[in-house]
Amino acid sequence: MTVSRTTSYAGIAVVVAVLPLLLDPYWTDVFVSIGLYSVLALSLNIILGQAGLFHMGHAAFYAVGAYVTAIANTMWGVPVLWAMPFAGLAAALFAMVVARPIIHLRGDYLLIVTIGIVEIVRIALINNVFGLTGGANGIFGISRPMLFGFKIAKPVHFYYLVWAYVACSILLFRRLENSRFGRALNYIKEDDTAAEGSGVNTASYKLWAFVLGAFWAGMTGTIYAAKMTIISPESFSFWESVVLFAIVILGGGSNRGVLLGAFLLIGLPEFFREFASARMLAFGLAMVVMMIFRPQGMLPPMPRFYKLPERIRCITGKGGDAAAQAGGGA
Amino acid sequence: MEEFFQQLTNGLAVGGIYALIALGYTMVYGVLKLINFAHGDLFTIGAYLGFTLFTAFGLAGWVSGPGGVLLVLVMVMGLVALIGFLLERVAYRPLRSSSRLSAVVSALGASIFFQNAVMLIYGAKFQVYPNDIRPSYVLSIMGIDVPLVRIMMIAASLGLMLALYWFTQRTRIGAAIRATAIDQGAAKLMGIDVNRVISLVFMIGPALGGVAGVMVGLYYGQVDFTMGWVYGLKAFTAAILGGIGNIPGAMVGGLLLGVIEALGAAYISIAWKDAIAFLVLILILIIRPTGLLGERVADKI
Amino acid sequence: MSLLALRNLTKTFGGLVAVNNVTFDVAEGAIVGLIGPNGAGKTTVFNLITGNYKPDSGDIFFDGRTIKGLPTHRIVQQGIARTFQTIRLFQNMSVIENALAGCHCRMQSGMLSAMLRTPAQRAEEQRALLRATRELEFVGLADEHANLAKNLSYGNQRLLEIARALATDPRFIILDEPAGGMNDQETAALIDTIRAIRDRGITVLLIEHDMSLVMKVCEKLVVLEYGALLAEGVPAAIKDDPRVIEAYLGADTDD
Amino acid sequence: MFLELRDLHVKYGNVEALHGINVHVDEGEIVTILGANGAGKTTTLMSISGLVQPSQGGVYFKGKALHEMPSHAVVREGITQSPEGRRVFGTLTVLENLNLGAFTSNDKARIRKTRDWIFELFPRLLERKDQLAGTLSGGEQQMLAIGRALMGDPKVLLLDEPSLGLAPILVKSIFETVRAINKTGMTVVLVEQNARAALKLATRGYVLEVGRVVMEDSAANLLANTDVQDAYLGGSGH
Repeated sequence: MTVSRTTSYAGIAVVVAVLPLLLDPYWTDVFVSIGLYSVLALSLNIILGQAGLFHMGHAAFYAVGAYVTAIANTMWGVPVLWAMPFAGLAAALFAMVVARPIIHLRGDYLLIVTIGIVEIVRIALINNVFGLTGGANGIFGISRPMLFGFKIAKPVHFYYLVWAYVACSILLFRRLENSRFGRALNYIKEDDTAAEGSGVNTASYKLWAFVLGAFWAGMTGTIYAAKMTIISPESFSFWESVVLFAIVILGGGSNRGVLLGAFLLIGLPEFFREFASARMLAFGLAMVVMMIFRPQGMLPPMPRFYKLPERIRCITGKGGDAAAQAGGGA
Repeated sequence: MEEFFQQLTNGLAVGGIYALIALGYTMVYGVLKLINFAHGDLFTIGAYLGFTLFTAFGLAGWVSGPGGVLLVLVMVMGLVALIGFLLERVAYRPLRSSSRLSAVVSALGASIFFQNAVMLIYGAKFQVYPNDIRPSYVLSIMGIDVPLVRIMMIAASLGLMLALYWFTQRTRIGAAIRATAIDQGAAKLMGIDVNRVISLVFMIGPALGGVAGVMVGLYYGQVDFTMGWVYGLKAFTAAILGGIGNIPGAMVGGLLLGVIEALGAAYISIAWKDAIAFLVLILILIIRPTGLLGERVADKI
Repeated sequence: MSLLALRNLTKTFGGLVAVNNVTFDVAEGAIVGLIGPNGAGKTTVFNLITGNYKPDSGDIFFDGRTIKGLPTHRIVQQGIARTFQTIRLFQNMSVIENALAGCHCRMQSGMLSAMLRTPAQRAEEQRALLRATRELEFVGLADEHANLAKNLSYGNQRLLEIARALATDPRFIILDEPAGGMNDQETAALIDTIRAIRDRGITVLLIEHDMSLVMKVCEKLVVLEYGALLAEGVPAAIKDDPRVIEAYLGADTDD
Repeated sequence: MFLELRDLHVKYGNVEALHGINVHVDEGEIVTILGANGAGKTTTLMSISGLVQPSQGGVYFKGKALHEMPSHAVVREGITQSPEGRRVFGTLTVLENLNLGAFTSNDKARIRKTRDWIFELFPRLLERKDQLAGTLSGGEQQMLAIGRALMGDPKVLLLDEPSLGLAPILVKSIFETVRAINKTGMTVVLVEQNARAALKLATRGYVLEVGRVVMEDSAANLLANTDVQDAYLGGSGH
């Protein structure tokens, strides 16, 4: 199982590395978008896929990161990539504040509230809150990022920046999944009450899922702002959230599923540009059909693999020994 | 005082629309425990069907005056009810025993499908309702001028709500709907065909939503393909406000939200008008998730 | 000395008194059975102890300290583990992951150490895995470790719930109808398991309808009826108590 | 054969709850089904009513295959149920609950007659006819659940644990009412934990254990059987 997972990642890595050699700038740009949506969907996947929390307001976190970057860069001259951790922190902080009171809400209620949050954020941005966000026109003139004295400006530069970021994210998220934290989120998704009854602080883990997802989305907002050099409230509409939601659900919740979902939802429509107006129609239909025939998504996560420690026979009835030995695990 | 009265009547008119749409959400939620995300788009479809009937076939000119409007309303009700019926059959019934998330995603997909279907058919530009079909009289009530169309809107939505209330409270089928919402299994034991009840609910709700769509066209004079989302979300807020699943609650919640929004826009800030509804939604869910008329029930473990 | 003490516990649900002024003690190292007809409020008592419900009045003491009002995961941390009447496993996760859920509250590593794969985090994972494996061996499910929980037989699902509860390293375990849906052989094996749990020094409180199991394994019985305490004592005394017989077999309608 | 369950298997997910049970009920009988929690009693009644589908075998009523019908058609065949936990419609009035019991009927005169008879059986319900069912006491809700099932004018009445959570005095009166109902010629299938009371009322009985019929006999024989007593109180009944 692990072999096939590793080889498939290696395959993806090789394809991703050589792809720009074959593509013109336009298509390179398309793949930059696919990469950005992949990271955003990966960060949403922690909340929606791993913890099973119906969150449809991810664009709000992404927006906070992008605006923090834009403001820091255009007003205070902070280099774009330096703003990245602050963008992440700002989004994480925002998530902590807004998610805490709503975290206990039942599935579909949470969904509606997160939609409400993303709408409020968009309206706030249009209304030029604190006089910083530039109203409906947004902020423009964000400078190009510099990395080790190298200016990142061409699509191919962004391509490698974004996909390196995707690779890092997948590596870290995979580790996270295969840990106490990742398991706890899955327990919550499977059965909230049983998780709490097994000693998992469900409220806290749900909040941390939100905070981590928001942190990553905020950092991704930095790269988005750098690539676009201009951002406006309409880039963070509710529909962005819907697209991200669909990438995770249709992909199936595994990291590879997210990559596939991002490719299909962001990349594929580019192949059918003449039917561009009908693509959302097909997209909506695909969601319905998918739920009827394959509700688990295209690539659902595979069960984790554990290498069990060497067996020691334990005879029921001589439990005293078992307790003594088992006590070491506490 | 005049300003207040204007905003109040305006709020009631808009609130009536919210209430009519909210009834669809709350009835579907009642029987299926599902948020029908596509409901807002059924409202849009109603508005556009009304537009088509008024313009393309010129029904308003053919049958003069209020009769034509009434005819269009009835036709829209029937057509949208049919779409609602098909929606449930295609997108929801196969998922009856699936997880909640599957049904929610399917509902979202249906919503995206409807919205884009409307856009492909009618174009992305807004459409203008013919001007001559809506009454332009202005009534003077205690020295304050109120457009007749506003009064008619309030009357129409109240009339429809009362009719629905009577239907659910006083008829055999209405009792079957309420019973199905409380306990589907027990309803089956009464010999109620639960599938038919669900189909019926998916016709009544959309029919009311469709009427609301035409009313918006008549009130504001124009309709656009994205309006279903904003109205849908607000109507859903109204349903939650009144306690989801609760029919009188949806009525009260809708009117209340309309008035809150109108007064908020007038006295606080018009720029934040759309945010008010969402803020109300979030606050009500945090403070009293069961809504104003809902009951608190302990979760069974 | 009593490990768990319930004092005048009352819980109502919208007018219906589910638990009415219940007081009893569970001594450390004992196996106590909580019995009574359906709807007598037994599971509600369990849910009050584990913090799933908040009592309207009364108090719950564990090892001398009140645990009333604590969130469930804190109560688990204090050493009270439970199983559920209607099986609540993580159905789409493997057997070993279900057992690992119990280890969670005895682990420390968080998000960052997982991303960095620190040596401490890896060592802790190994320890948890060992513990979880031991508990699966204890209930006899080690060979099923890679199976999904939903693919286990009914009886084995019940055992897995027990393993998960034991992995929390409890001092006190609450079993809600552990023999429900088990056949005779499985029930016989369960009796051994329950005794083995007690022999590990863990106090056991259980709800069970299978009276032969209750009579064999419990040292003390607490009988509830209509949410109130009906009787309390050793099994031999309880089974001859006319009030209990009446509650179970039903009153002689001809009387 | 009046009502017959033939080799009935029921599965919930991967778990089989009934492993092929055979039960038959003759017209005019009271048949009781006994067993511990989780033995499959409620599943048995639910599969008669069509709320759960058998994975194998079937339910036949006067030769018709009930398991091939939707649940509402089963009610039209004349089989109604007072389910476990009563499941009255809490936010509807007592009268509305009763009227829903007659949902399948259009015969207004018949409905009124049956309703008057039910008010005679349970005068408490008449007193409280405009009250919301959720505000009734447990015993009153049980009367309502039985009354509601009777409103369908059934040929077979299925009763699932009518004594659940009721005080002995109420149990007695409920069981007396069941006897009176049976005297009118109605067939009754009674699922009970209260074994002694159920067996005194019934003509025949079945004992279920983990999804299997382990005993089938006349009620009198079962009542005298020490195994039955053992199953209920761990061998206390002497």
